[in-house]
Parts: sequence; structure tokens; C-alpha cells
Amino acid sequence: MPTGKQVSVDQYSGSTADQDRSSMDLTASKPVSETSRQYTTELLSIENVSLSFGGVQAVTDISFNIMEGEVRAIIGPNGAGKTSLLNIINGFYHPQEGVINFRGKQRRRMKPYQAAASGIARTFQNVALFKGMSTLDNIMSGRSLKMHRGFLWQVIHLGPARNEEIQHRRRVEEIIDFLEIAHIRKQPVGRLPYGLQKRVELGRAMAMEPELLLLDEPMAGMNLEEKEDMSRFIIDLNSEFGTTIALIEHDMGVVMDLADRVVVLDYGKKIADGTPTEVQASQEVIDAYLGVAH
Amino acid sequence: MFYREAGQFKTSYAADQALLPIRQDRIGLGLILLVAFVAVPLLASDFFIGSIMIPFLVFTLAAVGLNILTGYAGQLSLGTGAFMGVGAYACYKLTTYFPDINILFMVLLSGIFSAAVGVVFGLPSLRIKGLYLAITTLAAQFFLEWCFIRIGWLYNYNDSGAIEVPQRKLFDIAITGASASPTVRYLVIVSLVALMTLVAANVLRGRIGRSWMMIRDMDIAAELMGVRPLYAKLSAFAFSSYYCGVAGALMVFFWIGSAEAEAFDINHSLLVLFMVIIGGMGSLLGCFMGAAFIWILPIAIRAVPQMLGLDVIAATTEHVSNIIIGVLIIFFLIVEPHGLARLWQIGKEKLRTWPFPYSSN
Amino acid sequence: MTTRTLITLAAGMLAASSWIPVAQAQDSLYVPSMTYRTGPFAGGGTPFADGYADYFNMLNERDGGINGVRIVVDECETAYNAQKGVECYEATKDKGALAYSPLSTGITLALVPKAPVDEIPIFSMGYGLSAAAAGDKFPWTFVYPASYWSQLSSIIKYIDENGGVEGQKIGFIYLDAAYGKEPIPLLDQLAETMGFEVAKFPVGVKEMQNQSSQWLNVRKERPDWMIMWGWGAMNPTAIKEAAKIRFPLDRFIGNWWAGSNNDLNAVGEAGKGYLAANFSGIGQDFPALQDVLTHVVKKGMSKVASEDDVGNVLYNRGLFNAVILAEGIRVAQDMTGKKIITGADMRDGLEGINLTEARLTELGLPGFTGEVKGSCEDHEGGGSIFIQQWNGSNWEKISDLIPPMSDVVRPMLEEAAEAYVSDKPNWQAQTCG
Amino acid sequence: MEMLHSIFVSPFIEMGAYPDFFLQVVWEGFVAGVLYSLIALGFVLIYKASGVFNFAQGIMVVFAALALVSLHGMGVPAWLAVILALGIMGLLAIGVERLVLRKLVNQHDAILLMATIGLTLVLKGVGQLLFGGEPKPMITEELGLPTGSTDWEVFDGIVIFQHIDIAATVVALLMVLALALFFSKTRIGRALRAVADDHQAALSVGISLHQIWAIVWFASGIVALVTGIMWGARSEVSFALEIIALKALAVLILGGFTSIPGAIVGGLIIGIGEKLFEVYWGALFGSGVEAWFAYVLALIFLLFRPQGLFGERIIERV
Repeated sequence: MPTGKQVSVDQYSGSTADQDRSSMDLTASKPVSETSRQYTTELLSIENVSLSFGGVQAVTDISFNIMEGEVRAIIGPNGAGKTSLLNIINGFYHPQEGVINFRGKQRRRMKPYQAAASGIARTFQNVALFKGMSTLDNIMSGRSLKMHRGFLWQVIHLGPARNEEIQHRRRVEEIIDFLEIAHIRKQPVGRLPYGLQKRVELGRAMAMEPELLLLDEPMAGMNLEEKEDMSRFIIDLNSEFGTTIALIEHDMGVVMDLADRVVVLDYGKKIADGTPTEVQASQEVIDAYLGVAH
Repeated sequence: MFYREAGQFKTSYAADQALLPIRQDRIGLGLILLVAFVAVPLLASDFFIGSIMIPFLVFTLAAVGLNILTGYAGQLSLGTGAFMGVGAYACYKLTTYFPDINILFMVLLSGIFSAAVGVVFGLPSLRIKGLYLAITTLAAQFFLEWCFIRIGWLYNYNDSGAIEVPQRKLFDIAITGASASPTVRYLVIVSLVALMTLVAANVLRGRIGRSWMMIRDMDIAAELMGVRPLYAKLSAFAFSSYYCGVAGALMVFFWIGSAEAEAFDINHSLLVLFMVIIGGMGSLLGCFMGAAFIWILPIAIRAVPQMLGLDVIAATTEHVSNIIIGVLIIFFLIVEPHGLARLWQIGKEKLRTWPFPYSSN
Repeated sequence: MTTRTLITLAAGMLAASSWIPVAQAQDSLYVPSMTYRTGPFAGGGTPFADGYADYFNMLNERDGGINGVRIVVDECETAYNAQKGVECYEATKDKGALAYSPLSTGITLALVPKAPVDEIPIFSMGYGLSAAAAGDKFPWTFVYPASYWSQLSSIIKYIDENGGVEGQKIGFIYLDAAYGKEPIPLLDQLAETMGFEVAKFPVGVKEMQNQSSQWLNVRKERPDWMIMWGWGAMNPTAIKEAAKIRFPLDRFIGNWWAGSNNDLNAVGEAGKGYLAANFSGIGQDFPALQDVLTHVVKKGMSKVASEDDVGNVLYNRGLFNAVILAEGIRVAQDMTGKKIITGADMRDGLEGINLTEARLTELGLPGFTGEVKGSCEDHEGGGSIFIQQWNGSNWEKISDLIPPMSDVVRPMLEEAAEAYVSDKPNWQAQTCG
Repeated sequence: MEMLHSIFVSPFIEMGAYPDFFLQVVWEGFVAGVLYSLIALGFVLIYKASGVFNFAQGIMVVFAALALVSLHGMGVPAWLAVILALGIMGLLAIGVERLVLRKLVNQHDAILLMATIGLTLVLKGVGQLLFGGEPKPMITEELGLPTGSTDWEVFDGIVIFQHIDIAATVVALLMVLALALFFSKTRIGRALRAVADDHQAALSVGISLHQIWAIVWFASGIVALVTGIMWGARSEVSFALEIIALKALAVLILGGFTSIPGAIVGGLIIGIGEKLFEVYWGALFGSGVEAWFAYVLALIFLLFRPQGLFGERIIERV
């Protein structure tokens, strides 16, 4: 098994060439305890958003916001519109009504790649890795937006194009180290076990160095040990790199431990919003999960 | 035993990202290049060079073009023949307008016309996917074929309706036309193919190639990673058509010597597609293997009864080779959908662990 | 054993077999035969190839070859495909090939420039480049006994003799490919000089069996006569469609590739009255064909499906091709005094060919065709054709030989030859007389 | 100006001036359309049940017709030849299912398409080996199909109806009806629809996919034979027919891959459309536009309605 030279995060952080808004450089440690965290800047806000498909109402009049640096959970029973909401945020669906503000600016109707360019990354409920590519290439693909060398440089693959490739490789290796997946670096992802695939997908999203990371059921189908690993990565990602995270998750234990605030959806409507403890106490949430008739 | 990278440590990412990170592969490639550039021109007969090596290389280049589009960018195309035709006709027009400019330059330039046409016919790919797209490429195939017949300007209003290759020289040696020796034409083609394969390999391992593969594997995820489908798909069409166009120009100018519109018909497109399937989608090595296989197999089948001294009607061997190729295509799809290239890779992995079959991860 | 090893081995074997110089037995005459017994035009290719091979075999069986030297006929399947055709050429040219009959316009065009380099003549009998009739510009190419242009002029002559062409409208339905388009310049020219109108109806190669639009257009245009430059499945379809729109079939003339038994068998009784040009005799009633039957077909050495196929139009066409080549070999042997000749000798032989009626009778083919006399300038020979008519089950010759309008055609041929040569600076022409 | 006139005005004046001719054009287009529909029908049957895009449908048409004609040529009476030809198509269906489909379950669309391209080569080779490559006349009369024609005098002119064309239309209609009955009234037919809806679900209620596949391939083999007979009667049976069959692909795009009404309507639109276009507008483009009209029409259509005439709008999910 050929291995590249291993590089640690510490060794390279802060000294890389890619200086544009590099969130990885933010190593300021943050308090872990939920109650003491205060967030002041609003990163994303959604106001009165509604979405329907040919008469089927997927999301109805939802408003909520995500603060910079927090972990925001979106929960709700199956079919509550959680994934649709993520799809709206990263521009895959276009709501018929409502306003989305990102970093204080109202967002126009945008394409997914524009959302990606503005700093929103995403993982998927059913793993959406590039099956024909290796772990390394999958994570490298997250760097797409940060690579700029033109076609002619690509053709000769020398000089700037090669240097660019190597610089980004260095970044990707940091992520590989962070996620502890160095041993599968060159394996095609299609052959990896599910848990590892999820991890690679997280790595790919991390490689985008997003301001806002959307995680759609990152722990679905995992066993306890894998869930613990994944939780650890999410916490580290949030606290070490300060990445804002919005996640959908069914495992309430995980949600209560990770999230700063929780928004609860049911039948496309928002039924509760607040800290985990507040939400847990809400009668409406309990009814929704226990299936009380509306 | 002999094919093993143990002890070859890489100390930089540059080394790890090299095209051929393993020393044995580099030696192998060196040997192949030595054979291709030295042994074949010195030793092989005119028939072997002119009717086996030249067509093989022309088809390889076309297969590389199609493989970029289908194997790497995931857009199935049945219009390869027509794009090759665009290259050939463009080259023909260019040489009539600028007879003094070097033919090699014209061949490379003609690919650009083909790329432009490719982009136009690639536009539907933004809305249409999969099999539907495959069928719309048929529209390109038939429309362009009709243009080759109907637009007299394309063939200089020749009475014969065909394009004919003028004689051109490089360093005072005839490289096109009937008096150009097969060896000279072969050397031109083999250099171009080697160069263009290297370029393809470079593009494919870089940012642009990755964006094509992202679109291929999961277009939605690719878009959410910031890949613009418009750029990615159209650039794949353009790049792929460029290769097909150059292959078409080479086919007419360095191989057959003249061509009617029928030379670029749907069967030609399918032939290149077979090469890509049998060689392996998403593999450059596969293009070489597939082209060699599909081009050489019928010649070999034709030669068999002769060697055995049997008197078989020429047509019968033709039918038999049809059947064999058809069966092989199905066989490959069933047993190894990734083609010869994948078999080769499996073979290499076996070699790596031999004689200890269980020692690898 | 990996795949690459296999491929390398296979390639190596091939290479080895083709690297060894072919030890050509110097006691025979090698005549390659490019055939297309497969593909969409197989219906025409098969009988042609049979006639070609059977005549040479007959010479071998009856006379022991030509002047005592046996002829080796080597078939190579091209499937009417130019790439395969070129491959066949490359594979056989070093075996001492005397002449090639490529049997496809596409292959002919590819081979014409190669002929002077390899010094092997191309004999494209009544197809390929019309311009090649100008022997001074095309020393290595022959189109005996007539070029497409000569043929067209003869057909127009026939129309003129049967009601006149002036003021008439003549429809031209053709295969939309190089082959079908070739006579158009002459047709336009004749229309101008002889005062008739032309309507053109192209049929795409892929639409050969789907011609209702073309014939609807014919109905719209109402031409007085129709001329067809068709091939393969296009012919029966066209005749059926013509019958459907009630076009009078005795005013519908096909060229010599649109008038075979295969074409009309598919139409049968409905095709009664249809006319076609031809230059090779119909039927088995020639001594030479009887010899073919006795010495080859009845001995089971032929590939024909039944004895009835001997003598049909395309069979006889293939046989005629062989007759001219055989005659060329004889002339070359006489000229050089050698038994075993080369391609260059063969070229001289073909140029010196002189098939008079007397010579044809000697060959056992009295009245089979018009005179074919070659010369340095003239590589198309006589150029005469006759018109045949389908009687519902077979062809009947209904006209005498019609010579072409040489006064119009010849200058045009020379002009075309000049144009072909003009952009080829190193073209090898020859000076005559 | 003149250009616009010849595009937008004069063709319509011409249509009005010779309405009998216009009707004839429409009728010819209709008949061609029926034949396109039949080929497309063969595609749809297979695609619906097995998700295979059968590129070999065209060669199956040739193969079936050649088998029929060659058997008759060997002295087999026409009715028996039909039965035997059907038998051959049945064997082919079973063979394809056993040797190809069964081994390619759950493969990607494109792989299945390419497998049928391989099948095309095999059938081409086998067909020519067994039956010979030369074209053969269709045994129209022996099969009891009508010949001759009827004139309809209308608008001071005539429209000519060939009896064989009328027969083709009737047979096509009967076949569609038979298929409809088969799907709605028989157990196998219902199973087939279930498979078309959801493979997994069908499997879970005990429907044998293998059996269903063999049956649909056989059904489209029957359709192929009928198409071959009809088209063969119009010209002859030869391998050149295969290429025309490609036009059915354009029909499918118009009609959608899974809709039988779509195949029929799409076929008629393309048949009539291309004849009208060739006759009234073809000259503007130098004629021969039929070669690409169908595909370009399909392409333009796709840009506006990617799911076809009768297909359902696809909502992509992440």
C-alpha cells in the first residue's frame, strides 16, 4: 500500500498558501458546555418559506434562523419536510414563497453550485459519494471551487497546475488525518463499508471549508461505536474549526447532546424551536412523535 | 513477485500523484514506447503498419474521445462517427484554403471545429440524461451525415462527392497522399496519439477531469459541491469531440486517403463504442486494448482459415467475426463490465501478491 | 496469463505472419477479388462475385489457365466498406496482384491514388470515377466498357429516339451518395443543350426502403420520364413505389446497377415494363457460359445457389469483369512475351485491349456486349450500352447498342480529369501519342 | 422575404390547391407512421417489463421476416412457415432471457443497452449465416395478404390506397387491441403490469421475473415478425431495413419509453410529419431531410418536454 507522507493538522495549520477565508485557521477554542455559549451573528435566516410540488405541500410557512458557530438540529417524524428544507437552503429546490437571508443579505433564486460557492456544504441522507472515485479523489472533489488553474495548465500538468494540485492535496490529507481514514485513502469508495462512506462524505463536505455545513442524517444506519466516532467528528469540527452546522437526525440522544438549538417540524410546519431541553418539554413535540391525531 | 512496489517510498505528494507511481509500470511504458517508435517502424511489414497499426491508433484516439465523454463524464453518445467526420471535412477545407500551412497543424486545428459542433449537440445534455441523451446524439449523427452529403462546399463540389487527400510534406518527406510510406504516416500518428493520450491523462487527473467524473457519478451531488453542470458537460463534449475530430482527420489524411460521407456512418460510431465497452469505460489504457481487440480480432479471424488451409468463403468469416464480437460484448458486460482494462488491473493485483494470494488487504 | 500477454501474443503472431515475405509461387497469376457478400448491398455483390470467380475457374478447368498459367482468385470481403476495402488492398497487393476491381465507389476513390505508387491497375468496370476514362490523366485506372456519364448520355439518347426529349421533364431519382450524384453535372448540361427539364429526387442511404416521400414528389412534379441511379434495396422499393403511383414503368429507366434479376424478382409481375441499361449479355445462351456450367458449376466448384443463377444480369456482369481482366492478361503476355506478368504489364495489357465482335465470338460470347477497344487516351473503350426490359419474370434486350454522345461527354470527362489532377501537384499522368 | 414566403406561405397554398395530393401525403405518412409505431411498440414492451432498451429490435424485425421467407423458400407452406418463424422468435426470447438478461439483472441502463447492441451483432451474423445476406421478396400473396389498390375520387383528383397498406393498418390495430386485452385480462398480463410498476414488489408477491421477461421478448418478437412482413411487402426483406428501425428511437422519445399509446401517437406524428416536411419543405433544404427530421424533431421536443408526450413529470429527489 503506497502511502503519502503523513502530515498533521498542527504542523500545517496557519501556514498554507490558501489564505482565502480559511476557516481551518480558526483554532480558537470554544467552551463546550451548552449553556455558556452565546452567539451573536445570524448566519442564515429563513422567513415564511413555503414549497409545494404539484399540490403536495412539502414545507409550509417556516421561519427559523441559524447563528454563526452553532450546531442547529432539525428534527421531526418521517415526511416532515426536513430534507426539503435542506434542499431549499442549498438551492436545489426553489420555494414558492418566502425569503432566505444568508450572511445578512437576501438571497436571490440560486442554483446549487451558487449556494456551494457562497459557502454552504452538504452531506446526504443516502450516501451520495462519487462511487467510481477513490476516497482521496472524493475529498479532493470538495476542493473544486478552490481550484482555478485554467485548461491549458491542466493540459501540461506542470508548474502552477501541479503546484495547485499538491497544495490542495495537503489540505485533503489534513482532513483524512482528522477523520482517521488514511488507510482507505486510495480505495474506490464504492467498496467501503457504510460507516466509512458516511465519514468520507463528511470529509468531502469539510474540504469545501464551508461556513455552513448541512448534515442530513449523518448517523443513520450506524452502530453505537460508529455513532460515537461521528459525534466526536462533528463536535471537533464545530469547536475546533468553528464551522456552523445544521443537522437532521433521528437519534434523539445524539441530537440532545450535540445541538445548541433544535427546530422541530411536523407535516411541513414548524411546531417547536428552542434549546434541546425546551423542545423536549413541548407538548406538541411529544404529540407529534407519539402520533396524536391533529 | 516481480510486479511489486515494496521498497518504493514516495516522499512527496508530487511523486504520489505521478501518472505512473510504480516503477515497473514506468519501465513497461518505456518498453512499449521503444517498440512503438523504434521496433515497429524498423521491423514491421508495410501491411502490419498500414493496415493494423495505423487503423488501431486512429481508432484508439477516437475511443479516447468517446471514453472521455462516456466513460469519464457519463454522457452516452452514438454520434462519434459524425464528430470524426466534422474533423475530417474541416481538415479538408482548411488544407484547400491554406495549402501552405503544415498539415499537422491543420489536423490539430480541425479538432476545434469538431469541438464546436460537439458543444452545440451537447447542449441538450443539460436537460436530458441517460438513454434519452444517447438517442439525441443520433440526431447529431444523422444530421451531420446529411450535411456531409448535401453541402457541396464541404467537398469542394467534387464530382465524386468525396474528399481526397492532397500530398503534403514535412521536412521534405511526404507524410500524406499515396506516395507517403506507411512508416512515415505511422510515425506521425503514433507521435500524435502518444502526445494526446498524455494530455488526456493530465486533464483527467486534474480539476477538470474530476469535475467530469463528479457529474458522471452523481450529478446532483456534483452540483452541490460547486460544479457547474453547464461547464462540466459542455467542456466534456468539447474535449471529447476534439479528440474524435482529430481522429477523423487522421483517419482520412493518414490512413484511407479519401472518404465519402458513409465512412462516418452510424456503424462507425458503434464500432468505436464497442472499443470503449470492451476496453473499459473510464480507462485510457482500455481505449488501446479495446481498439486493438476490435480492430485486430476480425483480421485474425480472417487469417485463421487461411493458416489452416481451409477454403472458407470470405463472407462466412465476416459473419463469424460479427457473431464473435457480439458474443464477446455480451460476455464482457456480464463477466466484467469494466472491460479489458479492469481485467488487466486484476491481473496486476494477482501479480503483486503472487505467490502469496492472501497477503494483500 | 494476462490479457495483455494474450494481445501481445496475438499481435506478435499476426506480425510474424505478415512480416515473413510472402513466398509468391511464381507459376500462377494472382487476381484478387474484392467482394461484398455481406451488408446492405449483399444482394448485388454475391452474384457479381460468383460470376467473377466462376469465369476464372472455368479458364483454369477448361484451358489450364491463360496460356498455360493457372489463375489464383483470392476473395476478400469488403462489405462495401471503404476501410475494409483498403485493408484488403494492403493485405494482397504484395502477393503479385495484377489488378483490382474494387466494386464500390468509395473503395475506388481510395485506391485510385495508390495505383500509380504500387503499380497495380484499378479496373472499375462502369463505376467509380467517370473522369478516369481519360487515360492520359489516369494511366492506372480503367472504366471499361463505359463511364457513368457515357451511360447517362446513351439513356437520354434512347429517350430522344423514343418520343424526343425536347420540352420533356425528366425525373432523376438517385442514391444520395457519391455514386448517385456523379451523373448530375452531365444531366444538367444535357438539359440545357437539349432543352429538357430535370427534377431530382435523392434517396438517403438509410431511406432506401422508405421512399414514399420521393414518389409523392414525383407525383407532384409529374415528369415524363424517370431515370434511376439506384443500388441494392433501393431498386425494388423504387419500382414498387412507381407502380403504386401508377407511373408508366416503360418510361422508367434504371442504370446498369438498377436492373438486376435480384432487384426485379422482389417486384415480380408488378415490375413488368420497367427498363434498365445494361452492357453485358443476358442469359446462359453463350458458349462461354455453357462452359462455365459444365466445367465449374456442375462440378460443384461454384458458390452459386442454383444453376439458374448463372446467366442473370449481375452474374454476367461479374463474369464480364473477369473476361476483360483475362483478356488484359493475354494481351500483356503477348506484349511482353512473359508468362508471369506484373501489375505494370497488366496495365499495358488492359490499355491494349481490343474486344471486337470477332474476338468475342472466339471467346464464346458472341453479341455479349459492344466493342471494347482501349488506348492510351481512352480508358472507357466503346461506351455502348443497350436497354433491357423486365417481362414479369426475366429481362429481355429491347434495343440495339446505343453509343454515347461522345462529342458532349468526352470534353466533360477530360475537364473533370483535369480538375481532379489540378490540385495534386505530383500526379503521375502519361503523355499519349 | 422570399425565404419566409416559401417557408410559411407557399407550402400551405400548395396544400390547399391540391387537396387530393395533400390527403395522399397524409395517408402515406400515416402508413409509414403505423410501421414506425409497430417497431416502437416492440421497444416499449421490453422496456416496460425489463427496463432494457432493446437496440436489437430493428434486427429482430429483419431476422423474423428473413426466417419466414427463407423457410418458405425451403418449401415449407406459408402457414407453417409463420408458425415456425414464431417458434424461432420464441426460442430467441428464451435464449436472450437465459443467456443475457438473467446475468445482467440490476445492471445500469447503459450496460443493458450495450448488451443489446452486442445482440444485434450476433443476430446480424447468425441471420446472414443461416439465411444469406441477399435481399428476398416477401411472400405477400402466399400469406393471403391483399395486393392491388383502390382509388378514392375526391376534390377533382384521386387518392390511391394500396390494399397492403390498409391491411397493415388493420393488423397493427388488431395487434394493439390483442395486447391491450392480454395485459388487462390475463394473469400473465397483470403480472407483467405489476413488474412494470415495481420489480421488487412484483418479486415479493411471487411473480417470476424470468418468465415475464421471456414472454415480453417473445411478444416483441411477434410484433417484429408482423412489422417485417408488412415492411417487406412494401419493398423487400433485407438487412437494410435495420437502419429504418432506428427511427423508432425518435418515436420513443416523443411517446415516452413506457407508454404504448405514446408509441402509437409518436409513430404517427413522426410518420406524417416527415412526409409532409419532405414533400412541402424538403426542397428548401435540398431534399433528403427525412434522414434526420425524426431525430431533430425528437431532440427539439425533448428540450421542452423531457418526459415525452405521455410520460410523467420526473421530480428529482436527493
